[in-house]
Amino acid sequence: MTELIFDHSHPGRSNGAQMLPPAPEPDDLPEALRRSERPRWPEVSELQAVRHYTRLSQLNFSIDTHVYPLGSCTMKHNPRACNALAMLPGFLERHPLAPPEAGQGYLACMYDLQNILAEVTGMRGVSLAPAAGAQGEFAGVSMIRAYHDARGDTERSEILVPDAAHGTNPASASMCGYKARELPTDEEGDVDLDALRDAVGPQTAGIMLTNPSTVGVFERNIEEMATIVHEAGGLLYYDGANLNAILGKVRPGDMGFDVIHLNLHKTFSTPHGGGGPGAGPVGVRENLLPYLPTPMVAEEDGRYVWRTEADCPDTIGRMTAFAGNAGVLLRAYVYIRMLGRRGMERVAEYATLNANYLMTRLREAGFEVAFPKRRASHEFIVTLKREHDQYGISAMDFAKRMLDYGFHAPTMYFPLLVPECLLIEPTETEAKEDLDRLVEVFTTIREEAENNPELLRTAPHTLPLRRLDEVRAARDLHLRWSPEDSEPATGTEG
Amino acid sequence: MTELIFDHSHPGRSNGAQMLPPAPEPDDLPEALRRSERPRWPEVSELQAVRHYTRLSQLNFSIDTHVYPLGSCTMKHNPRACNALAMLPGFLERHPLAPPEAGQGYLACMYDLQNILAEVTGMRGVSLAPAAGAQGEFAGVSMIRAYHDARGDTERSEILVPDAAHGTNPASASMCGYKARELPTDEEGDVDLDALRDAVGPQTAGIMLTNPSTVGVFERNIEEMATIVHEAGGLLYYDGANLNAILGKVRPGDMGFDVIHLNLHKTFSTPHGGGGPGAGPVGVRENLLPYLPTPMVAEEDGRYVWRTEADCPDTIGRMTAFAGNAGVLLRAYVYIRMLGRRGMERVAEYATLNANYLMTRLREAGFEVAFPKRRASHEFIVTLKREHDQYGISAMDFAKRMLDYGFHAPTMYFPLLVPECLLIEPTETEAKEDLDRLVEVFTTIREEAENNPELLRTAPHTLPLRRLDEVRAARDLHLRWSPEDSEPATGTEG
Amino acid sequence: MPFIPHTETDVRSMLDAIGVEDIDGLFDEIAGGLRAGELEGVPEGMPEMAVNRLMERRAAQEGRPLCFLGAGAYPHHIPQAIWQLTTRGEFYSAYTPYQAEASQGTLQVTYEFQSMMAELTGMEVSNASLYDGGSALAEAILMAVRGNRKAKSKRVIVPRAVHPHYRDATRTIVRNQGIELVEADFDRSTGTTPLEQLDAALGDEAVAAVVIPQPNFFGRLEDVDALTDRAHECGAQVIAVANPTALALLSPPGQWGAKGVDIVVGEGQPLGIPLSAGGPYVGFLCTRKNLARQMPGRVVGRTVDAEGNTGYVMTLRAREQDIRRSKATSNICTNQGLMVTAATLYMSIMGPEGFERVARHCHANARALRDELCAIDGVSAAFDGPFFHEFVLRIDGRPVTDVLGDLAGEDILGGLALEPYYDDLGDAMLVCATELHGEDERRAFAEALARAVA
Amino acid sequence: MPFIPHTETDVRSMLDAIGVEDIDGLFDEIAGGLRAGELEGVPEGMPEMAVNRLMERRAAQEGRPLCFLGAGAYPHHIPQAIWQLTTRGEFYSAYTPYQAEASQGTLQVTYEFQSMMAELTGMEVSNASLYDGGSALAEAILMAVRGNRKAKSKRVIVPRAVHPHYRDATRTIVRNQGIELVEADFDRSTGTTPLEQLDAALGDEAVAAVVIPQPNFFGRLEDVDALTDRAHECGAQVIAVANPTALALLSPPGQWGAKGVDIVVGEGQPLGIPLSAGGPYVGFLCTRKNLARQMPGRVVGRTVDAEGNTGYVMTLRAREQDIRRSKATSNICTNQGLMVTAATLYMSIMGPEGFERVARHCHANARALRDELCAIDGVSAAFDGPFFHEFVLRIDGRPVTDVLGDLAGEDILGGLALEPYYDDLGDAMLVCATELHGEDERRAFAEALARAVA
Ligand SMILES: Cc1ncc(COP(=O)(O)O)c(C=O)c1O
Ligand SMILES: Cc1ncc(COP(=O)(O)O)c(C=O)c1O
Repeated sequence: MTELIFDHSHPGRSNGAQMLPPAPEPDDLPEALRRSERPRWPEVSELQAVRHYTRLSQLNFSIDTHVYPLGSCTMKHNPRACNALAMLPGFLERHPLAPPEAGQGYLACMYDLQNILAEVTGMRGVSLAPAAGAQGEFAGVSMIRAYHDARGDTERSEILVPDAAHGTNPASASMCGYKARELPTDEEGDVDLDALRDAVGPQTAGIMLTNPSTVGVFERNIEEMATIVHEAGGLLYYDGANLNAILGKVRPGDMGFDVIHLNLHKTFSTPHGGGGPGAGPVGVRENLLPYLPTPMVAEEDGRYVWRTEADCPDTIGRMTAFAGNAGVLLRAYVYIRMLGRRGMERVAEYATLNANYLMTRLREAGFEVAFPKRRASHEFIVTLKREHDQYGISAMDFAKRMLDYGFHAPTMYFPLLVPECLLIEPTETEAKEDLDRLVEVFTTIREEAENNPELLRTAPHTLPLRRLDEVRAARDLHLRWSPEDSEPATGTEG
Repeated sequence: MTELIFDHSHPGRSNGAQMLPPAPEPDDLPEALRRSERPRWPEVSELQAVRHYTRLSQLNFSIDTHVYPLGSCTMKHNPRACNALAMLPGFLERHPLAPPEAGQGYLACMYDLQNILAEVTGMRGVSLAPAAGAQGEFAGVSMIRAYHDARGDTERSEILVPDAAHGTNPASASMCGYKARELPTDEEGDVDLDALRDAVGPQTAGIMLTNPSTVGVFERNIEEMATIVHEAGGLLYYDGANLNAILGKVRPGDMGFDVIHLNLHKTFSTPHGGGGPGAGPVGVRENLLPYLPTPMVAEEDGRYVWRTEADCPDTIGRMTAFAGNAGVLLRAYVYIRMLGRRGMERVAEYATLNANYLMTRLREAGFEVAFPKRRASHEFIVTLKREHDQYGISAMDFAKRMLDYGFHAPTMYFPLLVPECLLIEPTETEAKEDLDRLVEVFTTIREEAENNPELLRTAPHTLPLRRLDEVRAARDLHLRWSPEDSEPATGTEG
Repeated sequence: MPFIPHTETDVRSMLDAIGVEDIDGLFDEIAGGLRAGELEGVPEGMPEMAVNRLMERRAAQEGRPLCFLGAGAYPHHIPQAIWQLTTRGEFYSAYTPYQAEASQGTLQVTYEFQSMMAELTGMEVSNASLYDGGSALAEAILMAVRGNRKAKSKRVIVPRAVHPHYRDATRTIVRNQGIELVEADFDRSTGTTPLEQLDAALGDEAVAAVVIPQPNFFGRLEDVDALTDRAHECGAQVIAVANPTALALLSPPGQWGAKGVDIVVGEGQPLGIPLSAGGPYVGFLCTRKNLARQMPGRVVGRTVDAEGNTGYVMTLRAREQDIRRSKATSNICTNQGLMVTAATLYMSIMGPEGFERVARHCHANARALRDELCAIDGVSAAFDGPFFHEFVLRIDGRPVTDVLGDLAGEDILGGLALEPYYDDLGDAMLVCATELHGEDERRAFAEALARAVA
Repeated sequence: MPFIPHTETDVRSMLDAIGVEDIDGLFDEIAGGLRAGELEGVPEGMPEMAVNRLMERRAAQEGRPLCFLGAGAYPHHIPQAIWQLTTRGEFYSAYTPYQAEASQGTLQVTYEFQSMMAELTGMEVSNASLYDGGSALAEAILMAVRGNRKAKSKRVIVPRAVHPHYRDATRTIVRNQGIELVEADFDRSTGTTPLEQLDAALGDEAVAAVVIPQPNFFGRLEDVDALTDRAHECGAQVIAVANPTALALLSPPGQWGAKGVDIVVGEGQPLGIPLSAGGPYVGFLCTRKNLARQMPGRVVGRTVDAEGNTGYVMTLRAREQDIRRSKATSNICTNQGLMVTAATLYMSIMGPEGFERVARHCHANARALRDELCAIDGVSAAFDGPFFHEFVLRIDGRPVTDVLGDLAGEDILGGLALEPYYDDLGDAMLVCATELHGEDERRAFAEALARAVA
């Protein structure tokens, strides 16, 4: 059990090296507007802070320390050069409102990045503004709406979404004022085409698809689906979260998509940072160009300039105050320049190889995969329904036990349509021997499930904490420290 | 048990981002001089290397993660600013042979540092050349020799060294061609004055002293000792390893020392790095100025220039190929500029406060300190002789058990003259509450020694490894990996 | 092969296990016609060494100008410890803490962040971050409209003195949900939002929420107590948009007016995050405990493990998109985790007193700078009254953009021209000073400005 | 108080526990007359922010010239991962692994370093580092004299083609132990050490050791097999001084001549360590297993714990100063641990093939550069024969120092003037190229040099 930084705090302790000389009282500020008490932030020395956060960091599983096959999240190696080069002082100190003349270097990178992303996705234009995948989706659906609106086609009220879609898809549709209508998945993992035909109509604004889909297979009817939706007057949205599986192999634009977003923190290996920041650039076909979110970078007479609302009267507007997660974009750019054209295809090739190999080995080991007749994309689903029924253990129990063996668990219970499922994405940066180890661990845990299911139900056992009580956390809300928490005498339950 | 990086190696695996394009065969190099086989270095991916070394790092205790009261080593906080600012590209890319005109910034720092170190030690001149404490000692004793030689006083053959001295002292004396003659310590921790009087004579080249001494007390007779040695024609050498205790309070120059070295990796908080790099600048009085090791920095007409052998014909010469551990010197400089004049004195004050408080508390808790009538300097000695005799545990057992409680152990069995000793140096950067915890741990471990001494003898218990067999390591020498070690089938003992 | 560990032997044995001839065989479910050709627009890969050089060159093009630009992104001193720790692999390369037991580092840092932000804003709870200050305002508005069932209104008052980019982002984000954003004008002489303007905007209709900036976009301090109370009287929720550094000196929104505000949002960039061309930054959102279930985004809560030890987990998950899907409080998923780590370290390392000193220096330097610049002939302050660390200047005789151009020529970013944002304000510029702008920096600016306006 | 955590309450209660009035009371054993006054020569302390600024300014003064200086310190590409990992607190702020169980990180890294260095040099064992290449040569000489009991000699042959600074440092370090350093001259047309010169230096007396550089200071390759064999014939031990990058292409010293050398030392800086004005670098020393007990410095060995698990400890400690005191093999204690970590990471991350490519590029670029520069009128190569990545040029008509001055004016460090080191060599300069010096860099140099000699 680790102490909070507040537990190291003592009144009057300070960090002298950060203490500026005393400054005059701000006595020109009206008394009524002034703060009377300092925030009760921790008062600690630099060493205490360094030690506390260094030790805290060690409590995390991370790509840098563990195999992390978290499906849908593409937890691949984050090359250290990306971090170092995005943090060069020239970039870090650039003010977002600095005029282009003050420095062209950053804009040059962004301009290149827009073009490269357009090329690998087969789209006409790209905006780097959205701060993450969900914001990319929002921007994309907003553009669909703007497109229909501009044509006076204002009765469209629905966005179609496969039942297996990521939660951000329906949530983004809602935020754009659309109703999300679900489409069933057929037993081979494709979207049910008949259901799609039934669902489309004049109310259809568009469809959001992930391809390869969130069940880990390539949507084979994609061209037909595109025709159906387009014929109904709807547009196709591509959720790029799974682009890693087909990077450089198949371009969303060539599949018929009108608008896409990419997750640079997946496919382009920018760090996940314990939950962001990400970056969710959007790309569009010709017909949606006017609506791209601002700002963007353009080239004019050999110089790079910003394009803002003033230049793009039909834009859906800004997504954040400035130009998106610039530092993340720079990291992706560095990654792309190291990989290059051929390196991108290799990403898809080896991500797919790893997933199919692992799927094959796990099947051989007797695990049930959700879509056994299909190739895996860069990920695949194992269902533990049988183990659940036979041994009374859940996918969660299995996942927690994996932690004991030094593997981060796969994504659990997503997509919802497969019972007791684990969505497994090894990524291209893991070595074969580690996949082999993973198979061994799966096998061992299943033996444990058979012989001693309690071991799984009470896992993890080797980490600093045992299974955490999530129900209690939500029932008995403690969302912040308060001073009583640090007083040894009183309340363990403050 | 952690695998070696070699165990992750597979033939033909490579780290593509570091792979330059193929270059022509070096066919101009005579065949006989060319290498026929590549070194069997590991062939791993960047991720494998990052993961391996990240995980390895986590196996270390360090100041950033643990209280580290390792006596004589001054394991205090290494401010992160020192690291960051010494690694600014302008400094990192400076070539050691770049002419002064190419950049004055680095030289300016070194010039300042020379002067500041001279001021805090009370010496006339300082050279930053020695790479660590031991090299500083060597340089110092070499200067003593050069001084005597220059006066034609060539019969002096001995350097006096207290029996409690650090091993580097006699070893450095030997390297300078002197015999090291030991002086006993009296029961209050001072050097035995009568023995000193007996020992000095025409054969005495000088004396090496650490003050406060390695037994953790201030040598009270220092002025008298200086007189005795000086009257015999010898010079006084100050081992600055313990300067932390008196920084800004007492200056070696004022105590009568002729030549000193400092350990910047102790007193000036440059990192210990798992065993270096350090820096061991030397300072001298007027009479030894001509012998200082090269290079040094001088100011001429407002510009900084190097002084090398050409300018200093009597120098003892270079200590290393270039100008010492420049990056370490920069870190010390940053530290000094943050601390400033008053901050330096505070170092001594709070280091001494912490040591005396901890000593008091441990005595109250029933531990025996080696010199109970004395003030502690920045460190002090606990002897576990009683516990050894009563419970059959050793200082080593006690130390290993401390690791289980998350404290790095104090220095064990040094100085040798105190049986079953622990030399404890908390440093000024540890907080009172951590010293209090340390007292609790000491008390708990003594209870364990009483009730269950086996627990100590077999400690540590909570670390990834149990007690390591040092005898076997020395007997059965394995100083390097060889390919058989990584083949699963064969020899666990290659 | 950059970042791919496979040897030829590996590939061969993996393909054999799968039972395909070659890697291409793994793509056999994809219709041939869909397969992409050569990606001609993507350059060839380069070794890290060459990319280093490219990026070094591009970064060098940015130079390192003396920056008096603020307007929502502020140059501050960032203690060196912060990013050395934040970029540790265990923070940097972990993801959202779905497996709580294997993510206590991230979870506890986030819990500490929530605690410190709640303390700073004077609110009961905080979420775990939003993308940035601008999108956080939009989320706060959606939350207020959702939460304020009583008002049955979708009208929200947003003063013109709120950052224009925040208003843009908000428009983008709330536009399709039937929310009406009503402007409240500012006073031309004070640069603040007077009660009368709020009243004018409120009108007679019901209002869901009122936004109050502090300091406002012009750097000026609003009369937050009066505005808050008036909004509450009208049944509106109050959303504060606050600069965290300013809150070291200014009354926390939780204490504005009689009851305190309902939601506080803002940009966390000043808390140890570099300017970095506009991001990644970190939006924060704090609120009352009873509104916690309306919050967008992640929240971390304290709980216990099977043995009763304290630990941390993501909680109130039922609000979120992965569970509630189209009914979620927001679509946000990935947020700004690493920036939360940096900000938490900043707050810990500065401490309450160190932070207050920073704020005082910002304020003192800004006052001094305004006086020094206004001592130049032809330069005057546009607004009267107290400000935090930004102020608006007018320049006689030369267009602001020309003056800024001249300054840029001397490697000084002198401020932001306001005309593009407020065409009715006339020619003016917004200038900022922080703790970085001591005497030397201010003198350099004043001398260059004197030359530029001469 | 920078870096001191004590509150006033802490201090009070600590003083009470000790039983003194104030902190000054703790210094009461020190005679009053010894107490220092105000340290006037030490500047006042500054907050980190101000020190940042000072150091940024000083670093900026260094500029970032295009560097063709080598001469013992070489600009190379350093993969970004290396220092991001090396400066992790757990490596950076630990000390010598005295408590092995709590230091397996450092110990295992060191063991890996020893293994890789032994592989690179073709020797059986390596130590855990010495200060740098120069002092390592001195230690090797002391070790050879100690180890070569047969020879009963303290004469050591050191060719003049060994780095002059290494020879200086060696002189400093061995001077007081009765060791005689005998020079062997180089051939004026080839720049190498011919057998005849070795023979001349050997003379008829016994010799303890012969030093052989590869490449030598002039970048030239020595005939190492012949030199090694001749030295062995005379009963001398052979000490190689080798550049690690060159060893990617060149025969490892363990294979020189019939029996291989006895000791290899050198400078590890090219293995991922920045130039950094000359340090910290890392000296390496490899030898035969039967000489291991003669080695100076730390050594790490493999062992097992109480349960039979593999682990690592410092071993052969009885050689060292803390145990053997005045009889130790060396006085070295703190060595260059963190640089060992960096070098180990470099070797792991480059891998054998990546490293070989680096060496090939160094060599190819150096050849190309020599040809390009020698195509300039008045510029010629001083020596014939193969070289690795350095070569010596002569310039007609202008003193080398003037030419170098002109180049420096164009932000190019063109090389090292040799006259100060070899007054009998005449006016010449030593130039280096590495993998960093591709066409663009070489062209810039050639153009500037053409201007300078014109
Ligand atoms: C399939 C899919 N779509 C969308 C998203 C949302 O992306 P983000 O988390 O960047 O908002 C995710 C990521 O978690 C995803 O897996
Ligand atoms: C008292 C004393 N003298 C000298 C030294 C030697 O210093 P270094 O390890 O830097 O060579 C030490 C350090 O270990 C020491 O404690």
